Amino acid sequence: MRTLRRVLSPAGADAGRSPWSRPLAVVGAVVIVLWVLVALAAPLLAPHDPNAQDFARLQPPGGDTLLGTDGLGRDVLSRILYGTRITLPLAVLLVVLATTVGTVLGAVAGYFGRWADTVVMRLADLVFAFPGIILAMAAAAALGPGLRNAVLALTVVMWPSYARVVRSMLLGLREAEFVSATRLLGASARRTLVVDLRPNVAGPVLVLAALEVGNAVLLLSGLSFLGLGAQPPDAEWGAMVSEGARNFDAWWIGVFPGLAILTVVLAFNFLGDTLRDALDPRTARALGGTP
Amino acid sequence: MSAPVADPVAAPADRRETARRGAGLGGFLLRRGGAGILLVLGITLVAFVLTHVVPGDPAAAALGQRAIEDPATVAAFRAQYGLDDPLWRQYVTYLANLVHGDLGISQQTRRPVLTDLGDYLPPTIELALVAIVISLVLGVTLGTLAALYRDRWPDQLIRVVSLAGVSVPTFWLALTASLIFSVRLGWFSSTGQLDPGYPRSPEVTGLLLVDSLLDNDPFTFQMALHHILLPACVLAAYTVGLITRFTRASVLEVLGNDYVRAAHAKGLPRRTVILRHVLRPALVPIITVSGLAFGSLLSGTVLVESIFSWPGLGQYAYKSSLALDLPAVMGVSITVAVVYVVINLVVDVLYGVIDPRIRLS
Amino acid sequence: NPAPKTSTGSGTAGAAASKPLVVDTVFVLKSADPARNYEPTGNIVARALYDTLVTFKGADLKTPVPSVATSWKQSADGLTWTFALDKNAKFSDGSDITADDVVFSLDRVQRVKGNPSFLADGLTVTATDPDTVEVKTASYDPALLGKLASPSLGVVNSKAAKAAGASDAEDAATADKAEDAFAKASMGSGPYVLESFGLSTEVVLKANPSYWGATKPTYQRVVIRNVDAAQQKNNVEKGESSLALDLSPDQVASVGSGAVSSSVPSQYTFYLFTNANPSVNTWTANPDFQEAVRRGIDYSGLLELAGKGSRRADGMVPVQFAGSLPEGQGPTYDADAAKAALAKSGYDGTPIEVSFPSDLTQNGVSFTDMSTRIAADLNKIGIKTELKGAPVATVLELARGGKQQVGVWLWGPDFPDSSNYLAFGPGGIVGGKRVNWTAGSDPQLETVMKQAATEKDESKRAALMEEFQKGLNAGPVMSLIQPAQVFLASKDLKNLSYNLVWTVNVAELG
Amino acid sequence: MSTVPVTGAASDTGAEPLVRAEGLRVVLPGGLVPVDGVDLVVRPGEVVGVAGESGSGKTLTALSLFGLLPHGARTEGRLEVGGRDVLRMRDRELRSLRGNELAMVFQDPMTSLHPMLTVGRQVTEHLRHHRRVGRRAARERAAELLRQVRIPDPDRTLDAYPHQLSGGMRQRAAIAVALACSPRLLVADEPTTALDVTVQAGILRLLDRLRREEGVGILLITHDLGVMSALTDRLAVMYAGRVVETGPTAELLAAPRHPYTRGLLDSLPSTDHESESAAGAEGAAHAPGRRRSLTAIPGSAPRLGSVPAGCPFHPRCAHARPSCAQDRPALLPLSGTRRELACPVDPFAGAGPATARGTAPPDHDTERSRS
Amino acid sequence: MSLVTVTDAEVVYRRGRQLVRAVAGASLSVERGEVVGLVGESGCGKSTLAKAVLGLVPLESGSVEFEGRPVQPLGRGAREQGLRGMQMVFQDPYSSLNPRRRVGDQVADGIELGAGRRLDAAGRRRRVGELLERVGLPTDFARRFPHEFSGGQRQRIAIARALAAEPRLIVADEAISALDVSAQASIANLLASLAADLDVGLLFISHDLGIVRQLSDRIAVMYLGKVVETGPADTVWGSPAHPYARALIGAIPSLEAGRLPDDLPGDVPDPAAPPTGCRFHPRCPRAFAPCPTSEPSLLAVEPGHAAACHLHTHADAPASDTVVSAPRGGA
Ligand SMILES: Nc1ncnc2c1ncn2[C@@H]1O[C@H](COP(=O)(O)OP(=O)(O)OP(=O)(O)O)[C@@H](O)[C@H]1O
Ligand SMILES: Nc1ncnc2c1ncn2[C@@H]1O[C@H](COP(=O)(O)OP(=O)(O)OP(=O)(O)O)[C@@H](O)[C@H]1O
Ligand SMILES: [Mg+2]
Ligand SMILES: [Mg+2]
Ligand code: NI
Repeated sequence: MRTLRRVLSPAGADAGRSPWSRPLAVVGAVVIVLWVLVALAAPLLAPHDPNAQDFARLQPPGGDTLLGTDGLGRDVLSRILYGTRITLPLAVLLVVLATTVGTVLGAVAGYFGRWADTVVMRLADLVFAFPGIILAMAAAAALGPGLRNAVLALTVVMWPSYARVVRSMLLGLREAEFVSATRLLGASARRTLVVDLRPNVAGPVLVLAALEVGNAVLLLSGLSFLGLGAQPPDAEWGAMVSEGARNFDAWWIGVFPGLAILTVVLAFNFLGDTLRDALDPRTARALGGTP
Repeated sequence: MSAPVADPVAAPADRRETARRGAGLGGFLLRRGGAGILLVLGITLVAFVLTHVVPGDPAAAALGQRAIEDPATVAAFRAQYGLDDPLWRQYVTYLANLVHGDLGISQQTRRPVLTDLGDYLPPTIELALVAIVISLVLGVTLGTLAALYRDRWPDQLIRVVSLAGVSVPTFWLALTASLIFSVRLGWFSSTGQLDPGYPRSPEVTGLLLVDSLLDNDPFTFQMALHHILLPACVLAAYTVGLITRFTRASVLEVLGNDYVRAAHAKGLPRRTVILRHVLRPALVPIITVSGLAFGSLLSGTVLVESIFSWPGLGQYAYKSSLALDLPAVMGVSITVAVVYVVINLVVDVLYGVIDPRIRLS
Repeated sequence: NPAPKTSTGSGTAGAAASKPLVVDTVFVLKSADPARNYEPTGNIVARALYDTLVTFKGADLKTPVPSVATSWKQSADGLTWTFALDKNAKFSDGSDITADDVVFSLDRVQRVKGNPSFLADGLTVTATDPDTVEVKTASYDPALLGKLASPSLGVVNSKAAKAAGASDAEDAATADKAEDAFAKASMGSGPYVLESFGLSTEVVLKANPSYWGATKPTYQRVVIRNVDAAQQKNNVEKGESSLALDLSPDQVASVGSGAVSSSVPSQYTFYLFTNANPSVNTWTANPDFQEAVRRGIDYSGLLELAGKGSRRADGMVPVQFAGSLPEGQGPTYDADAAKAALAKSGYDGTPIEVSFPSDLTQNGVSFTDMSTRIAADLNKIGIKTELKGAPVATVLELARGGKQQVGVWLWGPDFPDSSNYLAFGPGGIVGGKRVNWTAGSDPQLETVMKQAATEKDESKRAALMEEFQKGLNAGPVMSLIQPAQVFLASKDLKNLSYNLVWTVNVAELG
Repeated sequence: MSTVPVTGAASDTGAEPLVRAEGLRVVLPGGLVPVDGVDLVVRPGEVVGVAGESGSGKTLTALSLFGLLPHGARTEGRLEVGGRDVLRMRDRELRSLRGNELAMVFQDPMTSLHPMLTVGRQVTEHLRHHRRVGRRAARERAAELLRQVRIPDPDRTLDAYPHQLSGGMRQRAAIAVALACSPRLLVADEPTTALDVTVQAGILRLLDRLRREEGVGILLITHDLGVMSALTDRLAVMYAGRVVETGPTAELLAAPRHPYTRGLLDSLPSTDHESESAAGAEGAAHAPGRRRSLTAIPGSAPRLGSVPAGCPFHPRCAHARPSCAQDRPALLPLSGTRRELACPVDPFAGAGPATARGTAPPDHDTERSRS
Repeated sequence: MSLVTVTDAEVVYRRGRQLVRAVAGASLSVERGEVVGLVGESGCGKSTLAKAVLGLVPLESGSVEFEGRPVQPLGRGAREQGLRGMQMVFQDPYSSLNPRRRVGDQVADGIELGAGRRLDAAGRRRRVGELLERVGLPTDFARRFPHEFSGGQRQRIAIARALAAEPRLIVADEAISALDVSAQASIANLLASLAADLDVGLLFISHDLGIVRQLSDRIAVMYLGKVVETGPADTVWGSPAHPYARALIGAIPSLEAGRLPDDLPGDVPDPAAPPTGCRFHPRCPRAFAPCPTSEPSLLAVEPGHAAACHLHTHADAPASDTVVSAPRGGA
């Protein structure tokens, strides 16, 4: 937390209020912590085995199964609780992968410019212009279906946004006078990038990445909803919604996992939005004030 | 799937840079066209390679369980689609045909892909357009309000609403909305574009809402609206949130400018200042996100269309990619790329309209 | 105030009498051209637009009834059939149906090399006079009449079709350009004519005003529209649609007062196979292991999944066909026996891959659910599984290459005859290619298969088919269940019956 | 707070003041007070200067006249414009005042003109709003205004966008905008800081003409004492949100009494040609060590929020006494002058001019302001 | 041999299809221990010339030599050791320090990279402390981040970093113009005293002629990419030879009350389309026949004082006694 605060505060120090003074950020953080606890303690919390097909099928909520049972007679609540163990780590993994790839490529493009920039940015354009579903589909088919491969596929879809952010940051930083100063002192381009610019980029990228976890959850569960992600019998939330979408009478199968997704993503966005406010110098400057 | 949205704040500067570098409209369009063609080439290549490295067989999906076991039928199929040629030749053939506007024949529908696209694209475009209009109207209004009431309760409320918008899984919203508004309340229809068997208006643009108006047929228009509203609202949830947030940030930033202070110092009414002096420059980043958002709306349709039985590109893309229907997949990819290029062009042109500094001479 | 379009007699404000029949289904539709159509939705459409030589009434598939042909007879060797055409039969444009039209239609199906081409494979069709057609088969085909009843073999107005670019020449596969024309206007003699054809939206039919048949259709207009399965129930309950075809038994567990549901076993058989090739997987090729699987699956649990109206498939042949195994004769669930067999096989706990088409749901039963339940059953007796779902196109390719360790699939009859299912025997297109149950690995069973293929006596043939299935039930192919075809119809819909080939005959509905 | 006659009370013109501020305070949302008790009077045809370092509260003082303070900021004290109390005005009233009787020129013409509206539009929009003149009449007036501020080719400039003009032209256009409704008071916040000296000279001449020919009262804010001496009649020097010294410009600059003012003057390079010409005439080039150093005020200006108690300048003041750290000095009139000083120590009482400064020129500014 | 010699340097930027000759053939030299002031209006190419001296922008033509060796443009790799003797102090004290690194580390960069001294942690700390003290800051500032400092303090830190490289030349581009008046004085003093004490050449760039004149030994006046006059500070101030220099001096508001500065009509033309002949002629009050057509070159008016103006070379130049007399005569 200390480092996070440091990362957030220096440059625009006087602008942003501490994000922790905002109720939304606190709500977000609390919800995230709760979900992480759920993930850790799922075996303790879950009333039943998430994969045991022990109950009568399609039981409405109430009774022994608090949120009802699904089409195979599994306890929806237990599956939602266990679902955290699939969704959260994979979303984090996805963000880590996408951030790493995007940051490296974006840094190269932004700092070296010229053909490196052209190549990376054209690639990014390609991905932006490419229907993500086809990419994911192909990856699912080529690598075999499964969430792990969905993560790889989505990495391909997600890296360009980071690359663009990092690139545009570096485009600005590259021209910054402190870079010229160290270059004049004799720093090589690599040293400049690694020693001088890394801390400048790392903070915002870390924060951005933190906020993107929510988006990653949405993308992953979207793929699973389409049947291109989670494999049975894994209790993945998107896949559960997809099952719920088959039968409106058994609304509980889909509605509750969807709510789980919503709360997780919302929590990340609550937190993220506040962090972004504290971070983004543009917004920060705007916070400076006018009538 | 809502495609991740790039950093729209960074974009305008880039664009300004590109626009400035351009010498005149002709050169600009030429460069854009060139880049667009390159992009489409890249897309076709990627789509081509992807659909080929996938270990499936399009014939397996296109032919029936019995036909697939009939060597003659399979051979005819493979010959028809040139599947036995070496890969590079298939690609070259494809490109050669592409130059003549021939996108090949879909293996699934057995119709020219171009015909398919002509059928499937308009409903999706229509859906996305209605959604983007909803998003812009709501998003810009809410975002501006939030900025003007910064840190007071309307701002907090709008913030929560807009964050909810970007957080809600579209596919779940589609399900829930349909469950509530269509099944339980019966307010909206969630099946297709029109009531069953109702004849479509004569096709002019392919967009029902427009065509029915052109046909001077308000009844059809009303019916089409009744059908499109629910899916469009579901689709718009994400973009409303997105645009609200960007509008707020953008308006706040503009509000911090001296020229806004100057406008107030001139004693202009508050409304005039906001509408004329604040919103116009604030629109530049909003246009960028809207452009990107339109793209993500198009891919969002993959998740929404089937639930609403909407006969659009999303379903077509989904089905063809599952079926490894190469010509269709390529066609969809190219279409999306072209839409992307066109959106970028429109966004650039809009920049020029809004900002005289970028305006092309 | 604008008035709705009235010319078409539709819209929201139509009188009850002129209200169209609206059928909700998830489209599996590729073509309006009967010679190229082979999909369920297309069959509904083609059945209404194109009369065939013979047909079936209602749900019955055992007794062909006259249609364009008033009578037929079989030559002594069983290879030649002669059909006498109905002199009254007329196309919707008023012209007579002649033998040439029939010849053209059947030749065309054979030569355009579309999905249904195999139905006409090996047929030699000749017109002996304007009202008589002779059909020769290369080998004895007990299923011929059933095949001829397939809507794909509907009689097409050859003049109109040729004018639209149709061809029955040898090179029809490339020369025939009429597919689009069929989507614009039908060229048949059926009770309905095509009003509009939307490949992914809706197909609208209107009554053929000059229909030659005895009973005119009740509904003046029929709309068959593409609707997501989940929404179909709501549409029927609200009265927006008259009939829904893709509901699961779960969905109709309770229905609103305006609708009635019915369910019968469908034409489909879910089955599972274990790969018989030891180089693909030593365990799945092991007969003891196969036995363990066979006895380890709790079939009643699968039936519970498939819901009311579904049926245990004791053998591969569906209950509707002569030669299906009588109830209770299939393998039964016995966990102890399964465990014993597994122990005997020496299975070492290596996870076995269970492949299935993840994007497929038939009659409301998803392969994902089905496979998950099977995997759970197998886990219970000690077989470790790894579920491998993938889209059909991908997973089918693996299956056809014989690379799946365990596959969960379904089979629908291509024509209404049990001979269809010989494909599952050793060396058959399924048994051989997918299961790697090669020809020669079970000579006794193969003899039975040969006899069944050529036996002309129906009851003997049925007996042979039963014997064949008993043999199958000892091998690597395991039939699981027949899911239920559920209909949800508005209360006032009458004469609804389920036909395996075309699901419903809209012209019969009243 | 000062209870004695307010700044400029000693001014001998009898005209009704355009602006009168007494004990003006600006309180920011966090409770910080960037402007802490400012007294000001501006009369028609008079140029009053406010000088001070960055962050001393000059801009906020100016903005408070317009009621345009930052979000959440509050104004206290008394503030009258044209005899009416601004602090008690409704938004509508305030807006009818702004741009009409009261106009502002901002520091940076790059940012204070709207980049997306034509110059013509910006000159005419408030004219049309306040005066309800027609489009054509407004345009004619605009062209006339541009001519008045010496913009060549006014007709073309009206249709130009700000980015098509040079910096000097832009500031002239901004002044034209301010003049559109013939305001009686012009507030110019560092109008030349962003401009080159050669361009600055032109703008200063323009302002001077306005005051003389149109009788416009000008509140000129700048940190450049050279600009002050060129243009202003009276001057207030601010430090950390407070006025520390006021008086007629010439007098004040010639013999500054507050240690801060004096330090400020000393830190400026000499621009006085004659006093240096002897040294220059020696003419030996390339003689290292010949350079003169400037005299800087030690330390740096306090940040808002950490303004020292007592006299805010005392930590940097060579003449500070222990009492300076405790008692906040009031702005008191200096007897026998028209000046006020907020320094009880008054170390330069009776002292001569600041170092390197010539003798105070004769008091000819009143003469000029009456011409 | 001069410390740094710029000969006919030309720098061209590309702006779309337009070529902007930001520096259009400028010559300049700086000796060790000498302070050379470079003045001129905004956009005249001062910064560009400074960058050209340091090799931050490539030259189109001409040459720059530092201690006799040609200055290579700064490319991808590390700067050669010999050229690290040139350091720069930038205009904006906010962007010239890395906001995310400790001040001490940034100064240490100068020791390690610039001067090439490999010190252990303690030695480095000591050296950083020395440097900070040298620029008038307490040693313990090393552990803080830049945002904790005022503009003047930051500028001192930047100077300390430059000093750490043990430079022979410091280029200060508007190093004081972003500061408060009182801070300006102290930073200017610091730079000048460092130049004298450490025998470092200082190229001091500013648009404020008053300060430049006070600090510099020599002044170079630039107009639209060219050096139009150079000479000893007081000579240029006292008797400017170029009408532009004269106008520039005349435009400075003096503290003499009530005196309005002289107005120089017109703006600096766009360097992409400079006027023909003498670049100043459209604004020059004394332009005559040859000015619009022929470009004057920088020629000595008297020893050590050169100007690029036809007035000094043409016999038929309109005579004026004001050329060498006090500039304010016309006010
Ligand atoms: N919107 C704001 N929110 C918070 N503090 C502000 C705001 N605007 C100004 N301040 C603070 O108020 C103080 C006075 O600011 P002001 O702009 O009046 O100074 P100034 O004398 O005009 O300085 P400069 O010469 O830099 O323009 C400064 O410390 C500044 O940081
Ligand atoms: N990177 C660049 N690309 C194109 N043109 C440039 C670039 N940098 C500077 N210029 C142009 O070159 C000219 C000289 O710029 P330079 O920054 O050297 O001027 P300057 O004298 O330092 O001005 P200032 O006093 O405003 O800093 C200007 O017209 C400027 O617009
Ligand atoms: Mg200010
Ligand atoms: Mg510069
Ligand atoms: Ni998505």
